[in-house]
Amino acid sequence: MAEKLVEIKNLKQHFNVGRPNMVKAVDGITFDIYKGETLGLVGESGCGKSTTGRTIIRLYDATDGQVLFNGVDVHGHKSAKKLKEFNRKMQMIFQDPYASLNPRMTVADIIAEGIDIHGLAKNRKQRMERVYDLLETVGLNKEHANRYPHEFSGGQRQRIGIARALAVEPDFIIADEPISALDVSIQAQVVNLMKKLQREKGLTYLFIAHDLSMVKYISDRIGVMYYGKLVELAPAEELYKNPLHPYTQSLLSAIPLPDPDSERTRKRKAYDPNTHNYGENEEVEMREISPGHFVYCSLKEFEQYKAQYK
Amino acid sequence: ACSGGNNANTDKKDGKDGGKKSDVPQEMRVNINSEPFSLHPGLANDSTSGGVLLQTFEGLTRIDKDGKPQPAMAEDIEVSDDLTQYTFKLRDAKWTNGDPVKASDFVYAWRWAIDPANQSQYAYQLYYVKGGQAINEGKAKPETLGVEAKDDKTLVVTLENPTPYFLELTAFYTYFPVNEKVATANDKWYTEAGDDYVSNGPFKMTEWAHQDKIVIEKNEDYWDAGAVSLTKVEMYMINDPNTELSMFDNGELDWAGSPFGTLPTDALKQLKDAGNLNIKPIAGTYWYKFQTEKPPLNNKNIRKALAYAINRQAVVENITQGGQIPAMAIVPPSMISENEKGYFSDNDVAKAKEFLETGLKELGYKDVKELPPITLSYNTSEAHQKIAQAIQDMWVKELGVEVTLDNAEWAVYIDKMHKGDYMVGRMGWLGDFNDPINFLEIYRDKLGGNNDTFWESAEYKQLLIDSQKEGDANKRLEMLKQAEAIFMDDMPAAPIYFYTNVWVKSDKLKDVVVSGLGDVQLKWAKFE
Amino acid sequence: MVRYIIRRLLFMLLSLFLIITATFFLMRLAPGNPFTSEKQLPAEIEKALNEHYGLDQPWYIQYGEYLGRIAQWDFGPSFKYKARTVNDLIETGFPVSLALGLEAIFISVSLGVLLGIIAALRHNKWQDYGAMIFAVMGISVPSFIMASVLQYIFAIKLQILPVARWDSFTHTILPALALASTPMAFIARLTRSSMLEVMANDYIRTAKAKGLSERVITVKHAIRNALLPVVTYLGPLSASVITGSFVIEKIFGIPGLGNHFVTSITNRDYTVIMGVTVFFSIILLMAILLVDIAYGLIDPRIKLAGGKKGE
Amino acid sequence: MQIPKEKFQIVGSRASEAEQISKPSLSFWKDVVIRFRKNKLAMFGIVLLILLIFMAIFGPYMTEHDYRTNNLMNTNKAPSSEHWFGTDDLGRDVFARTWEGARISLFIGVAAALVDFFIGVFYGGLAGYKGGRTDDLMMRIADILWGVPYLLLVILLMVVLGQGVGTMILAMTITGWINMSRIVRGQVLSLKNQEFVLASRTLGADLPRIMSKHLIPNTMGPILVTMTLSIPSAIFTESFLSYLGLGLTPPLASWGTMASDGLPALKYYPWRLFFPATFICLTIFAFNVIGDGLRDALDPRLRK
Amino acid sequence: MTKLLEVKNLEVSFQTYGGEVRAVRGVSFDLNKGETLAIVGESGSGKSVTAQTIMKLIPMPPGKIKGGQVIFNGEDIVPKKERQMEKIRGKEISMIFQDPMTSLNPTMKIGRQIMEGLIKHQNMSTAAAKERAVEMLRLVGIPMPERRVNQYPHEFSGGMRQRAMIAIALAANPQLLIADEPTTALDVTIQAQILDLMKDLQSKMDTSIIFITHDLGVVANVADRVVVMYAGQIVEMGTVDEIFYDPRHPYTWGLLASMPSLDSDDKSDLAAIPGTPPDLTNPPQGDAFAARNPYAMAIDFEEEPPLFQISETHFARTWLLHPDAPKVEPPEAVKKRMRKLASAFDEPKLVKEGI
Ligand SMILES: Nc1ncnc2c1ncn2[C@@H]1O[C@H](COP(=O)(O)OP(=O)(O)OP(=O)(O)O)[C@@H](O)[C@H]1O
Ligand SMILES: Nc1ncnc2c1ncn2[C@@H]1O[C@H](COP(=O)(O)OP(=O)(O)OP(=O)(O)O)[C@@H](O)[C@H]1O
Ligand SMILES: [Mg+2]
Ligand SMILES: [Mg+2]
Repeated sequence: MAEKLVEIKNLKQHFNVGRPNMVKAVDGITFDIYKGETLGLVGESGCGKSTTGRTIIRLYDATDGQVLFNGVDVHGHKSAKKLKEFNRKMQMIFQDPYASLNPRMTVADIIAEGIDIHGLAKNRKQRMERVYDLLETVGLNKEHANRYPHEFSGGQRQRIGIARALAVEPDFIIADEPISALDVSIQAQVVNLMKKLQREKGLTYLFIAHDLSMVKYISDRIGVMYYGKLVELAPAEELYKNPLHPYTQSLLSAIPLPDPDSERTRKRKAYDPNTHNYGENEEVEMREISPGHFVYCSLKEFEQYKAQYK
Repeated sequence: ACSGGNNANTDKKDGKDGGKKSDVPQEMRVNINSEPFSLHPGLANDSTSGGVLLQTFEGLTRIDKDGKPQPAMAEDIEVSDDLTQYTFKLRDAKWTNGDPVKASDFVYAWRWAIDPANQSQYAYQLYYVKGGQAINEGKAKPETLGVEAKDDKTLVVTLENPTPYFLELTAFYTYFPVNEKVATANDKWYTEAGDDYVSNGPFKMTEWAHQDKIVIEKNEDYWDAGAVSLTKVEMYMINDPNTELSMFDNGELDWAGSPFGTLPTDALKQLKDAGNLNIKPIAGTYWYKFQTEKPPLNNKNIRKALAYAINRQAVVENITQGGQIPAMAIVPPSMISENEKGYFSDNDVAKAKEFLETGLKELGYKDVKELPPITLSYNTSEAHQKIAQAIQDMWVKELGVEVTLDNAEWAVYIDKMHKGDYMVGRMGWLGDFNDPINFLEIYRDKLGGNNDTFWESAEYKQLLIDSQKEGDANKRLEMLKQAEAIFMDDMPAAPIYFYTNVWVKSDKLKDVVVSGLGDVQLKWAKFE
Repeated sequence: MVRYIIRRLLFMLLSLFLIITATFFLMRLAPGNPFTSEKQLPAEIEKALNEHYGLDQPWYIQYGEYLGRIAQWDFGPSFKYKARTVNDLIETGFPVSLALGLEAIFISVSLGVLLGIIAALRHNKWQDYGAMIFAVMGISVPSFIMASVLQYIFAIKLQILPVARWDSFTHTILPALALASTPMAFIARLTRSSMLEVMANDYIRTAKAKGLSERVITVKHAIRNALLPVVTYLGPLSASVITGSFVIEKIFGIPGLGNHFVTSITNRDYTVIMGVTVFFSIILLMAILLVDIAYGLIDPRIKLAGGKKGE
Repeated sequence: MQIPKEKFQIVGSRASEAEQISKPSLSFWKDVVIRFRKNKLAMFGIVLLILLIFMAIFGPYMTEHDYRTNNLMNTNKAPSSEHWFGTDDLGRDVFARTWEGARISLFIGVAAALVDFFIGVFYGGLAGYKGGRTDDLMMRIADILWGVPYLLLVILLMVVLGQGVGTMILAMTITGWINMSRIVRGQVLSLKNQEFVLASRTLGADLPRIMSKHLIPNTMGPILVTMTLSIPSAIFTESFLSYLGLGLTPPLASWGTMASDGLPALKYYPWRLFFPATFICLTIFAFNVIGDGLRDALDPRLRK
Repeated sequence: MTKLLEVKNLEVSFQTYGGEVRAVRGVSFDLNKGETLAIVGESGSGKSVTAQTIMKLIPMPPGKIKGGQVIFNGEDIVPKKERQMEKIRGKEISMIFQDPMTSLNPTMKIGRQIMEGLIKHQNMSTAAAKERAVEMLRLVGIPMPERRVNQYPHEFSGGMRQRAMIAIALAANPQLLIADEPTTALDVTIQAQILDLMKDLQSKMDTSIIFITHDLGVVANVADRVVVMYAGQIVEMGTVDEIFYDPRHPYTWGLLASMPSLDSDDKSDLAAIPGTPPDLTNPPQGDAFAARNPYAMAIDFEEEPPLFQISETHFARTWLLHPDAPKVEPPEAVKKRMRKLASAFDEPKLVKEGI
């Protein structure tokens, strides 16, 4: 595969360290993201997907571990200039289209914020031209520039959020459930737009969601998280065809399909984390079952999965 | 010295009266504004405490209805020829706990008060007694004070100088006796009502609810108990003149206003018009002090211009409204009767302008506009503020000087005055005893004391010192008048008015004695 | 819970210490001293007085001694009221202020909550406007004017209540009303807006969907949740109300504690200033702590160990 | 129903039209204004306030009497055609004084509210944004300021700076800002984790920018409401301080000083209390209903 | 089959600052006993308003029922007073709300919240009600219900809270259960559990259910019949098979086409519905969907389409079913699933009156 853009090494993010209500939101995950690909990240609510994304982009300081971006440790950055540089390269799209746009700013100002911060426009005119360009890129038009977020529908807002991220011409975008809050009919608009942009600008995505069907559609590879840990990582097709980890299997079996016939016959698999029954000294880690297909398992399970693997 | 006979007569008469009107409840309610700071005669230093102590204690003398000192605890008083030694013969009187009042109780009380260790703030009242000041300044032992109990009933007092008004002083609370036995046994005897709160006056304190009220009841053991009609007096502590008057109007008080409490100024006009207001001049002067070292007030003509330009009549009629008397002199007319007219005429704008012209010339100013602005200071209080505003207006209007007002919170104000950090500042003086010296003394020394004006005159000072040694009352008075004339010519302070006490009282209440010094006595009071 | 309270108490001690320190120095910086009077004291007496009260010592000794005494809950003697200790002053004044304060709190809370609820339930109807205009009036009239006006109407004109003093129950009515008027208005408004907010909540709709009547919904579901902000406001309020109000106590001649907050300062009665400040701060901090605990009781979501919700 | 055939020609979607926003553009504040205008009580408050301000500006010129000239021969006169609001105890015209006082009271109120605003927003914003220990510490400091006797602070201020309007405003704000900072802090605490703030952070925005562009504009609602309420509280505090004699230097008058001067005269010369007190109440009333109106107009729940 | 509920020509509006929002514009449908009717449609299409109107729970003001009838058990609910409604709510009709996080009173124990309705409607004693509450919690699969009844909502996870909501709704054994997006806030595994649970309970108690969602997968899972709403109107209605295998309305097509299929590897663009839903303050002239409809005809921009009947149970509101309209091919993704259903008429029939 292509070269690595982001390497996440044993990343940990614990909240409220040292207090009784400590949460290990992300507990030692390791994976790479290649240039130009879309990596999907799925898992149930609260398993640490958002935290992972936010820690990668330095909204949180990692408790432990490394994030290498283009080979440079993001969390090691010290100088403000370097940080700013990094902020240009990596961007984020948020989940809630209503909360992610400042209600008191015009769309133009929202989109141009990155341009202003990084001084990407020489004058007002150039700035507005950039804004109009971006609006067009995401399928909106000039007239929308001077309006306020509350005048837009969810899908339109999400596109404005994308335009904002694109304004600084990033290489890598973390999309944290960009479509979960949208209507079915609007979801497709946003997903199509993201794919189009990837094609045109060679973007790399980390796509976070809990809806497997959409993730499978957009992603090249998918990682499955469970309670702060990455439990399976595989190419999209592969994961769907050959889910190995019992949690992945359970997740896949739970997705209702828009097809009454198949729904009538569907059997759901429950996941019980106790089935693993890991021994005390058992080393549980990501192991490669087939090329590019990793599962979090003990050695014993590894053998088992291998046998299972068709 | 007076004999006790007269008194015996009066009390018999009063006793009869009391007996006749026994169906009228003899219970009085009065407001004393605030918690007395202390009900220890030696520690008290405010009129509220004094107002209570005068009813519960009795000194060697007591000021009678006519304002003259009469023997009280003393039955008989002898004065030596050089006027410096007084021998008091005590009558048979009892403390409220039954102990006899002994000469040694006076000795004890005076020595206690003069002893700096006891921090009596009014100890200086005892400086007239030989050695008083030295003891109080820590230079001698309290035992050396010029007071001696020859026996249980004989008290001999030696004075520093002849003091013509000494018998008035002995009616003052700092000179009251204290029951030695009780006080030595319990040094907190004076803090609560109770068995240990032992007094010797017409009333005894039966309840002291701090911050709320004090109840005094007739002392049946009082030597002159027959003269006392009131059986009980409740003294409330409500620090709001309006509330006080409202309670009086509602029949919840029998007396409102001075000297116990205060009447709201805004009510005075109505009360006067309705004929309910009682007004009694008292020995006190309200004046504006000049800081005589601050230009332009270092010029006496400027000072006089300011003093002459004040329309005092307008102030007392429209602002203070309590029947105060415009003051064109320092010493109240009760001490120097000519002072009712004073040294100049009120509101003499023409003269004032002349003085101003002279003053400006002397200071080298061409026009009044060049005169540095004058700051008029006063401590925060409605009345002071009004007067200051009125006088500011007069000075601006009549003289064209620029005047700014400056009010300050009391403690800050006093601090500024004593430091000389002011230009014109309001002050007042209420006489401690009935003698002009009490007023003139203030300005004797440039520093220290209560001068504040930084004014000093050698001549003035000498006159005062000489007057101390002058045995002839008339000559002495002349010397004091001379001194006052010097003062008025230099005008380090501009008198505004002489104080009065104003009050309303229940129609049935009779014979409450308010002295010219503003003290009040309920001994003879009664309801009819 | 216990650990939480202990932690809070320790925090309180620290705060108290800082308040004491700040007050101590501020008070010494203010011009004048307890013995300032029109008739200037002889220097010797002033010296003796200073010596007696330890004012001649260097400030750090005074400060240290003072801290030591406070630690033993001994505030020392009053400078002005001879032979009365600050502890005395507080002991006699506080019960009165407390009684008056509790009465006022009772009036303001019960009336305020009632008005607020009525206004919220009849949102945008005349009851709402009426209650809110009434409340705004309560806020608009300063308490010293309110006190005088009440006194004028009920005691002087109508003669149905005593003018002043602190004696029987009838004496307490006017001051309690005067004291209660502003907080009552605040509480009414607070209750109204928080009721409106609560009534718009999904769980009220749930309750309606259960077929509960409006009365039951109001009483069982809305009020409790709506009272949370009121409880927060109640902390500082009750602290200042039960430690007395200068204006009300002055106008009605009530022997409470509030008087000392002002007069001690104008008198420069150092020990009283410190005493009432410490006392007030303790009450205030305690009230805030109590409110936080009460909050935890009313709102089960709040775990005292973990700080406040949603933050 | 007969429909011509050509109407059944497929013309396809008009997607661009579907993106059109038909409503006129409404900024947040325009929306607030519109909704505010519909609140009758609040509009009444505005009208009242404008009237009061108008009178504060022009009132003193409407009569030939000025606010400071004494006339000791004409004290405590009831309202008449000569003196519309009567005269006070120094014979000054209460009408002139009332509007002169309005200037000062309103000025003190507004100035104090502004100072509160700046300090409170800065302090509260910082505490809320920094969070954690910084926040704890900053809030404890505010608590302590709360505990130190206010009067003592005021007296010291008066001594150090002398009396005057400036000192007065300072005195109002010593503790006045605490409330504002608490409110701002609370808002910032919940806003700072909002996604639009996070978005700005990922774009590399620094603290001043986040504060000024994101946090403060979105706290403006509660801030405004608090400000409308802190104006009356400043007018109050001023009158309380006047009551204690720590207020303005006469003959300058504020409603507060006039009311406390007039209070003892309630029974005898009621107009001396009535006019200033009424206008205090009206002002506070106006600000309160305006505050309420703003609160409603700003309420996100009532907006779509 | 007996009709439990009949909604006829329902019109509901909200008076807002921006003008009158016509949230529901002439909606008619019916519901049989024991049946599950799913209502789908995009956000703001009036699903919740319709559902809440059935219980008269819309806030009035600003809401107002401008016309139509809601006949429940033969009685029209619209003119009923609040007092009368109290007897129906929570007893005959229950409702589960979308957001389990906010729909439970945070300061009241779960047990009490279940008991309230029981005590009110079934005159149960506190003890009996409590017992029943425990039972209900057990029924909806909450472990250790004896302990859980005494807990507060915040001590429950999202899924458990939603179950508690269901327990509240079902405690009264209602004839009609309205579930307004009961699983939208939950993740798929929990959603699946909840759906199973509801179906299970329905079979036990023979409840009728109105299930609101915009997730077609969920619809396929639970529904017997489906109503598709758009801009306050019903645009298509039919049995679940008819909607999924023989949809007729272009909006339904759009919905079905915009979902990627899990089974296919097709990575070409999704068939998104362009644009955004119309503003209900002034609904567009003609077909509200026209502007976003790739198959829109000229008439769509002028005349509101009438209702056509495709089978006994299948209705659609689109000009495409007009005899004069050209035959169009649905999008690829829909075409793939299309089947010829036996029940369909040969020709769509024009329905004069609304159903
Ligand atoms: N700032 C924080 N402080 C404390 N705990 C946090 C914080 N942020 C997240 N958590 C906890 O960390 C865990 C993981 O949260 P996260 O938001 O990453 O989950 P998620 O997978 O994104 O869930 P969702 O699908 O609901 O968005 C949760 O238990 C959450 O409660
Ligand atoms: N209280 C209200 N005031 C004003 N308008 C309202 C109110 N409630 C609903 N509406 C409007 O009515 C329309 C229909 O809303 P409804 O809640 O029924 O949509 P929905 O189909 O349930 O959407 P969702 O899937 O988002 O829940 C929307 O345009 C909405 O804005
Ligand atoms: Mg998330
Ligand atoms: Mg809905």
